Amino acid sequence: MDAQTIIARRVAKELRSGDLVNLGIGIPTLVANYVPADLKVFFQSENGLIGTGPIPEQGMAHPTLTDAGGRPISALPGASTFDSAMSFGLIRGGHVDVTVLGGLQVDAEGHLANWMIPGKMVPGMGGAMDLVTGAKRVIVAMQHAAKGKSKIVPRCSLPLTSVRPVNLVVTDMAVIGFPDGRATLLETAPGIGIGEVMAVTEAELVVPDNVPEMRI
Amino acid sequence: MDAQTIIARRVAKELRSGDLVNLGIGIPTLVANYVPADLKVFFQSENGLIGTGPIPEQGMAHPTLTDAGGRPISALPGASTFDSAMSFGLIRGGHVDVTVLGGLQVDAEGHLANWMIPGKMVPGMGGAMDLVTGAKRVIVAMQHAAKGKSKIVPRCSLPLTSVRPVNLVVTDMAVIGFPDGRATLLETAPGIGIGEVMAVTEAELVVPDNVPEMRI
Amino acid sequence: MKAVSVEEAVAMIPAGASVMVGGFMGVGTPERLLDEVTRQRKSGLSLICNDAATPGKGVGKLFDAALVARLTATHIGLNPKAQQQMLANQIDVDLVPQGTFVERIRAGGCGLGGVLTPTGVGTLVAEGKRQIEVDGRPFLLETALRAQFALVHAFLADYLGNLSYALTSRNFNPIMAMAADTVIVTAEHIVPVGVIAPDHVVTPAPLVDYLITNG
Amino acid sequence: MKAVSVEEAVAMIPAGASVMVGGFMGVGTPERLLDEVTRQRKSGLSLICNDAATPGKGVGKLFDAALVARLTATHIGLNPKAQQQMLANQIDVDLVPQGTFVERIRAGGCGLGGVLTPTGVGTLVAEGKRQIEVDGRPFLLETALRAQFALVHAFLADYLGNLSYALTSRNFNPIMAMAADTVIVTAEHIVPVGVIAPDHVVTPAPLVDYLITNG
Repeated sequence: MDAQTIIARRVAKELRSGDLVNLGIGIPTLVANYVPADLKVFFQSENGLIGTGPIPEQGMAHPTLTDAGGRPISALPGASTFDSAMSFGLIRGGHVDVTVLGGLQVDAEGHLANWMIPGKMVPGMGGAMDLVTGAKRVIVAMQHAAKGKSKIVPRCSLPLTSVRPVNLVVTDMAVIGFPDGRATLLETAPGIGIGEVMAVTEAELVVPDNVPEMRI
Repeated sequence: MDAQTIIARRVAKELRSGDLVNLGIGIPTLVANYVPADLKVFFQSENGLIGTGPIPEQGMAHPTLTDAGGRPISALPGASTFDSAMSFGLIRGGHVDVTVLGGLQVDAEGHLANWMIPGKMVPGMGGAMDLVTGAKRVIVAMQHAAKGKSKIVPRCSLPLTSVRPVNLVVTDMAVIGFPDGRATLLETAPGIGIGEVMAVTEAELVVPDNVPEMRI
Repeated sequence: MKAVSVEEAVAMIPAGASVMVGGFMGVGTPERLLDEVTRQRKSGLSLICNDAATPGKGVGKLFDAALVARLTATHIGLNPKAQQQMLANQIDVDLVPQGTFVERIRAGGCGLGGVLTPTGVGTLVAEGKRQIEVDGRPFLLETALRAQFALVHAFLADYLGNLSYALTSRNFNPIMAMAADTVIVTAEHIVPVGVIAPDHVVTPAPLVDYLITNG
Repeated sequence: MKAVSVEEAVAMIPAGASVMVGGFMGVGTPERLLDEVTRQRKSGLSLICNDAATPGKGVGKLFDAALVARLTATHIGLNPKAQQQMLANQIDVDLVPQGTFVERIRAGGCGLGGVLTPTGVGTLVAEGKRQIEVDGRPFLLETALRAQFALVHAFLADYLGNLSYALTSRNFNPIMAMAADTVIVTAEHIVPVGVIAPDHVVTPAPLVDYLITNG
């Protein structure tokens, strides 16, 4: 199983029936593929839709029904559409139960940086700052390391997305939570030892006595 | 012609085609009766409607279509309905071209008091404060005097509705405006002399050389 | 969303709870919920509602039964009982301009700390509030308003909890449906999923906690 | 509301004007107006739009023609030309969180001086802004945003100017339709009065100044 699939499958396990969920671009988008059919989750697209469905069949796309990247999507029965003030009212107001976003860095206190690399990549934050500040639960879905460098760092060197700490980080190597405000190793990926995780994690990790393997 | 009819007919002359107009309870409500049929004015009811029509025929009222007093009304073709946030966004945001309200006192600088008499009448301000603060033009439609006492006063003794001065006061005796921020006699009612107006007006009135008679 | 009986729903509301109720002069008010609140005698309520309606109608029933301890509203002039209870100091009343009232509730529902409004500057309404200048213009800081419960009345509710409203009975209902910990809804008609087109849903299903069943 | 040709409408926009444009990644954007803005070469624009779309699409056309001098947006990462022009300092760019962006425009349209949002507190976004505490929680004061013109795209417009929108092409359009001195609208379909039911009108007719005619 590749890294992205491991992450997406594990994040999908965090969703509960009735949850309103916002998935970011990239790995987070894949999460929808692993939600069991009997789990009634509402997916929000922040451009103004609750009830996003899969990519439409060939020839069935409509120019007025797109995701936040402008790509054609479909809508499930019971979907609703609304303007951007309502969309971010839902997000900022705590009505989104879970948001899943990609990350550039997460630090030992759970702070996320995911919107700019000064001097290099300045695309704008889009909805990320509102999502991380306002959603009930924030889950970061990302590779554990990039180009051999840990993305779990003692302290973010990149500009923060929000001062509100995230709730969970799911990587291809581990699940990390922040009980008592400190990065804590909650699970390891199949076939990955605690030592391997520690070796590629720059931030200090609290390691409980019992660290089970991810069930995906 | 009775006092209320004079006032309502004169106020109706202030409306222009395309105007969005909010009429308060009492004399202001009568204004709608004197708008020429070829003048396309949109009437707003602040409980969430643009395009209010006359009281419905017997047996045609619906419990979900009412004015701000809870009384049955009708809606004209092209009407629109919306929530209260939108309704007051229209009002506070300056999208209402003209609001017509009743008054308890208007002072020499155009300040209006119309929402409470301390210790006697404390019904609440409803939408009055937003209307007077936000509408493009504010017209007060009221009797010139109550129980022999001038309602045009040097300075309001009752709590103000807004610090924003009104644009025009139309009474059964006169039309008063506030060019340069000072109460100015613009017109007299049919058969009323300037002297009569001055005699029952407590506030100082600027009297231009030419004060025409109201055309109603 | 969970479908429950009106008795079950109201049983969840403790005495002394803060409760937002939709409606404007009793139009668009969840009458069945108010009847049950009265029957179960939920007293000491902190009521947040545009007005006090009239005796016997809408939230007027709560004043008839003397169940209100605190009231935040914009206008109570058409309910003599509410007036009486206010003047007799049986109810603690906070009167708020209507545009401010709805923006405070919207802020509560949308995660804003408050809004800056020109309404009320220089009047009695400004007392005790922060005044903040933006580009030299003065505004009042009006803070967010939330409640433990919102009692909402819709025209259509589908099986998932999507809501639409009819004409002037919309008023404060969709705003309040975002601003309470628990949202309880009555609807004129309960309809299958899909009857309300996506563009016509005003309150999306995930906002609704409980829908009152028929009968 | 006045019905005008697209040429007449765009002729009213001076070079250097501030212009809000509806749409999200080019979806729900008034393409005909943007084509004409480009044809008439209205340069030095202060553009207020959620994103920079992509080259050749939506407001992307304005960057292709180098007509933008200032940009207020939430995300421009999918338009390399806009990125290039920003990094070369040809455009002055203000990047704003999306929820803050839409609330600032809503405040501009609704007569509010601004809103208090938790978004951006303690980040780069907070620089130069007032931080205000409410009940011990910190918020940023984000001020109202308005423009001289709003270019809006609707799905249906009736002869009076009432507008409705389709699915995700609604996005910022109805909010911007309240926040500009002059509102110019294109619609997929112009229909007789009454085709849009009162409950389905999203932008009431009095907000629309100009509707672009067919052909």
